[in-house]
Amino acid sequence: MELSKELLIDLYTTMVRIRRCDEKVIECLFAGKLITFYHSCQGQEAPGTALGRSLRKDDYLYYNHRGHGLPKVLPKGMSPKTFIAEHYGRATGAAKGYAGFHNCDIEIGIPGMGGMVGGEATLAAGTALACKLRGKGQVTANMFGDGATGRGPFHEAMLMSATWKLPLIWCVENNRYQQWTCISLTHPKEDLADFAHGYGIPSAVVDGQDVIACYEALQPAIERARAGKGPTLLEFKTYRFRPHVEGFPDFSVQCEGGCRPEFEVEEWKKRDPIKLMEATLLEKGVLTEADIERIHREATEEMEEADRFSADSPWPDPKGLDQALYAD
Amino acid sequence: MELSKELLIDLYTTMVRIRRCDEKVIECLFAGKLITFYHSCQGQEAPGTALGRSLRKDDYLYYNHRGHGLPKVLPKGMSPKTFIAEHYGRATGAAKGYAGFHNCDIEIGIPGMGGMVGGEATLAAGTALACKLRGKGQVTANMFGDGATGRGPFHEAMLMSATWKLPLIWCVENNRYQQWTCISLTHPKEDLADFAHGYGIPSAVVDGQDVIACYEALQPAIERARAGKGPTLLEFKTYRFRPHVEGFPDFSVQCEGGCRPEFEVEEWKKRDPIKLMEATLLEKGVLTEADIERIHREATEEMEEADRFSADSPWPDPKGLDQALYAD
Amino acid sequence: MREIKYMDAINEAMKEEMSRDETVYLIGEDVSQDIWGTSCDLFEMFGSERVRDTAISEAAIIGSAVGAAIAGYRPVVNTMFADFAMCGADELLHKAAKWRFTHGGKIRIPMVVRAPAGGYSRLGPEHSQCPESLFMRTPGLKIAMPSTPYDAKGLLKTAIRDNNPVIFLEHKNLMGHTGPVPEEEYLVPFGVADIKREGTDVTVVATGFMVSLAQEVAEVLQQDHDVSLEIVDPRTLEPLDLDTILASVRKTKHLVVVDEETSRCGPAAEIGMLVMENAFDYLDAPIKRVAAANYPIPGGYLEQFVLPQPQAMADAVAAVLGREKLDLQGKVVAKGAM
Amino acid sequence: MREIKYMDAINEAMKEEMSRDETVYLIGEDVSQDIWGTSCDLFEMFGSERVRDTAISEAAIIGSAVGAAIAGYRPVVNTMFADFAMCGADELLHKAAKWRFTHGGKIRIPMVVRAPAGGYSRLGPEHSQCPESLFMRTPGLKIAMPSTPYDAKGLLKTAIRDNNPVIFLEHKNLMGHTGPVPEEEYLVPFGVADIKREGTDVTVVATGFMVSLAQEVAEVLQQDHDVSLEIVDPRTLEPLDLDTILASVRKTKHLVVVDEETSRCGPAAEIGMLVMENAFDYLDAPIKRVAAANYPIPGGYLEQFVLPQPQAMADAVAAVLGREKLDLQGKVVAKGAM
Ligand SMILES: Cc1ncc(C[n+]2csc(CCOP(=O)(O)OP(=O)(O)O)c2C)c(N)n1
Ligand SMILES: Cc1ncc(C[n+]2csc(CCOP(=O)(O)OP(=O)(O)O)c2C)c(N)n1
Ligand SMILES: [Mg+2]
Ligand SMILES: [Mg+2]
Repeated sequence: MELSKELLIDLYTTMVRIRRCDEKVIECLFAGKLITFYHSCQGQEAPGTALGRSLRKDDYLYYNHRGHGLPKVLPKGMSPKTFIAEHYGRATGAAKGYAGFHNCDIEIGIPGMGGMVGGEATLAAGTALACKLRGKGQVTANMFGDGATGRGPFHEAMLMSATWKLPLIWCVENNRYQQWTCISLTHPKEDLADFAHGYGIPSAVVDGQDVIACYEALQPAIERARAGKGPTLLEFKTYRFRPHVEGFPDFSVQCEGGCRPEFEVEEWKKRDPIKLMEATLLEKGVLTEADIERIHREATEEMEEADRFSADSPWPDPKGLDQALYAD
Repeated sequence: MELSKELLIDLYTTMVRIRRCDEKVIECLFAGKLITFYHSCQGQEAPGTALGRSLRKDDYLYYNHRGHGLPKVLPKGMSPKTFIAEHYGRATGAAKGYAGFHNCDIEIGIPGMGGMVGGEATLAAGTALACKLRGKGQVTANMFGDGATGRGPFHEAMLMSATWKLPLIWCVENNRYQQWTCISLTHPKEDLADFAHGYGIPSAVVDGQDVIACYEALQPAIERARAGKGPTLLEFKTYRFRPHVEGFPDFSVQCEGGCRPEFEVEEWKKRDPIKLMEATLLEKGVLTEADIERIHREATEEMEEADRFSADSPWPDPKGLDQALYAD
Repeated sequence: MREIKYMDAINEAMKEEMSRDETVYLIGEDVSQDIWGTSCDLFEMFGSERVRDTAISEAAIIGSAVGAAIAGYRPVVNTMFADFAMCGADELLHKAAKWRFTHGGKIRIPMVVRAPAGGYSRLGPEHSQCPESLFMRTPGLKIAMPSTPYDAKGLLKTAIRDNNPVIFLEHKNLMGHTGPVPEEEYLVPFGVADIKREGTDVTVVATGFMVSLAQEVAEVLQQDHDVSLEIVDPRTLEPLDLDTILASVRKTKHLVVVDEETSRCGPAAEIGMLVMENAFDYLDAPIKRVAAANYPIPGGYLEQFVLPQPQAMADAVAAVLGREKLDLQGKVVAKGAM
Repeated sequence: MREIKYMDAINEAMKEEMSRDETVYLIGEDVSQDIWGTSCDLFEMFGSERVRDTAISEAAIIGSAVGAAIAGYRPVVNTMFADFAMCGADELLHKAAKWRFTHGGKIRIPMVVRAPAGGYSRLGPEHSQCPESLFMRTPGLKIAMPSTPYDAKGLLKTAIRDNNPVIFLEHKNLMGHTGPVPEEEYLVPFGVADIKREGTDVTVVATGFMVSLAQEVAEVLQQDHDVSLEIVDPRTLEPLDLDTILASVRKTKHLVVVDEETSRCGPAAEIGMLVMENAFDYLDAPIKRVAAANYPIPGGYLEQFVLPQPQAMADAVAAVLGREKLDLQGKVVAKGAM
């Protein structure tokens, strides 16, 4: 598969924007400006970018708590303004300030997030069913962490999607940790893609640091779904560069010296998805150092603007509570 | 594996007793003597018999609603008296008349049944954990229908058992139907044993009409569990000869002419586990026609006696409700 | 007016709404058949795309309904037994009930969960519940609880058209009850109580199967003891028509709340409390509740000692009126579906 | 007496009981660490066999605890957030609560589910609940809800020794609160309310975090308005010490029930109803409840409009006393854990 120059630049730029947005949110958090907490997605920009940029606007995308969806919803088209404003708890936020960290924009196929890890899987099956019934070639994707595969509803949803050949792309970002617990303590196998076997659906293990590899792995899965041939399970091997949640150290009494060995973190940081892509694009001559500098600068400015927008936005009005509770 | 003559006779006799007990319960039901309903297990005597006769008294066995556990609990040592008395709703019943169809005898390792299909799986994982922690070589078995594999908690429990190498034998009686819905409408694959792959545990598909095959398949799984090597998933292909629940025809508008095609039922009835074993034992010269006649007669008498016992037993006393609710 | 069965009224509502709106579909285990008799011809009429039999997977059934509703469909789930809904508790109580609110009201979740409820068939703790309080304590859900064929049809049609998740507690024991149902189309609005019987001495608030029991009890009390009960059926527990209840209490000065749900933290407690908060000075005696005793519902013979019985209703009426025992002499019996 | 933190009191109870009885083990996600700080040295002391980190699988965690309890162990589950327990609802509300009863009392299920509960940290509907009514409506469970380090330690030790499933609602916001806890071993019995403050004008029944808020409110009302509150903390909601509540109400003639749970069908409704049923004639005014408004708990800024606030308590006191507003002038603030 030969990706166009435009697409390569787009993937790279998107990842840079995600990184800058994530950094901005963390900066605001530590400045005491945000209403709740934050789970950084640094290091995990590639799979979501590849997914979000592969989907149509009228496709649906369910995300999880990592970056509060940032690496998926920004590529799908959500503006950093509404994303950051939600974290400020403002009425202009992606959940009108009702959530603080769940982000929703149904107009661009982002139905939102629940509070339970893995809880989106069954909803994704239903949304995929709606796509199928509607018959317009829409698909649904659900991207989640390795931890979510422990939950029963995920397996119920896999079964439903496989049986009914739903247009669904299951994407697991396996970063080897659920909070502070290593996957070796919770899962007997290395590859979560192996779960596909019981459901008789195709699967693949993908280098989650290589956005091109992610993109290439997604295309056949999405095509399969659009063609009515059913779901696929893709496993992206990836890693988070920062702690599970900002402000809490990544510590576990189970493991000597913290939950993740220093060398492991260092090894993975060498495979920063943005740096890897940068090197590829420079090598291919798709981008110059100057282009890169500009992309980073623009992303930084975009996030500063989003920050200002958020800080200037009003609080939600409690008079809206009833209308939020029940639709007319 | 060469099974001893005694064991062969025991397996055969046990299956006959199960069949007679099942028939007796149905007879009582239609005579209006029982307190609730009944899900006959005729045709499915072999897997439970092989399992129940393979376990130690201090092993644990979780069963499901099929025959309300009859083909598992009778081989494990429960008396038909308490089993039938429970169906009469009497104080002498296996749940003291509190349930009408759940049967419990913790002294012989039968913790009981819940009302949710597949709901025993997570309990079985915990009981297996207790076995492991206690370190006395006890194991836990859970036998359930194909329908139970649709439920998330089953998958959560599989994962737990595989990760912690729990002494657990997962036994699915795949009779191809959940209530009136054919497995082809609910599961993408023929073999439920394939679920084992995702959890990295051994599995096997077994002829569930051949009690010797069932027995032989169970031994390595039980040994593995006792040796601390972890769980196994065994799938027994079997069939129920009677409707899902007595009194309701096996009918589904989804399928022409009822939920199970006539010819399918007829084909399977040719493989009646009792008849198959009878032929084997006659051929091997282990039993004579006269032995067989005696075994059947004794089983019939045993169930008549159990029926009389049940009919003569008292109702439970409502004064016991508080004590049943909370233990001291 | 023609009389039809409660189950047939439900069937008619399903058929009319599925014909009217092709985004409506039915989903659940064996829903093409339905053990309670409400499906019969739906599969034939609408086929397997719109009458969807599933694996035993309540979480996926309910959760998928939420996901389809968000994407513009109007799923109707049938859980077979209300109890089984607990296997999709997170999906129902968190996702269905709260997803819209969590996202500031930016999406709609038009779905119905039909939950065949109720006891008296001696089926034990996990096949007999009438879990109203579970849903009442969960803002974001609406709750309909029809006591007659008329209400069943009209409320179900309203439920399917509602743009919010609705729990529809159809009572197993009422399935075979018959009652007048017009040929013409009609809807029963949510939040409008129905006075099922007018009376002067005691207000009895009752829902679902309890309404029919209360009506029989009222008949006997009137005939044998000259006591006049006013039976108020809220029909929906959320929204709740408190005004009609209060008006009746202001008239009779006495309140008994009858409910099949477990007493503790049940609808009877809530309704009793609301009346106290809003009409304390009108009450001539403390409110009495008649509900299931605080035990799981035992199977078999013992069930009768836990689920509310007709004589207990009469006893409560006697208590609020400060009268000696009002004996029904066994003239009213609570009968189950099996 | 020495003063220690609530979280350390919980830790001590765990350590003492795990040392005393080797059938006790701790299980849940990241329990070797515990985000609320109650675990610290447990893993070091007892190792991975007795401090068991699991996959994200609440159904398996809770269900396995039931199975292990039946087989003679005493599992202590920690759900991290009380909300997450709903992912194992069938396991908790059907299996743990009813399995013994269903089988005629032939088995015992000694297990504890520690459910860190409560809001005020603006974490939204699925990380803020205090789901007492869910458990109260489920006979078969016991429910402890400590409001002080002393109660936390004593109740947890009792919970672990109890032969029944106990829900232990440890409040996130209390984790850092300090209070006197004896060095010597002690137990706090279930079903014995504690009068946290004596008073004469109004009885305030409160649990968990609400106790500490009510105490602050009481202080201000005493100082600034000369109103005397008596604060009764039931400590366990099942069993419930109704006698102590009634005795206090008979004395003060006024009752406010303060509870963090959603108002509808909540503990405040149940306790209010029980008091009406048992002490109607002693009440000089209708009972008032202060509880969460009937919405999901919003995240962020809006949370304060849904969860009970100190001034609402003062308003309720004013209402039952028939007084004008009793203004706290913002002197009491409800602070979250984050
Ligand atoms: C049902 C449920 N259990 C536990 C949690 C608490 N929790 C939040 S994030 C998390 C770890 C998730 O791990 P994973 O799915 O691998 O995603 P990652 O954080 O690694 O990106 C946990 C346990 C939760 N939110 N929901
Ligand atoms: C959670 C749950 N959903 C649905 C039911 C209703 N139900 C009882 S038995 C049954 C079919 C079970 O099929 P299977 O597990 O294959 O066992 P079989 O009856 O074939 O032996 C169903 C759907 C239930 N008891 N629990
Ligand atoms: Mg992870
Ligand atoms: Mg089956």
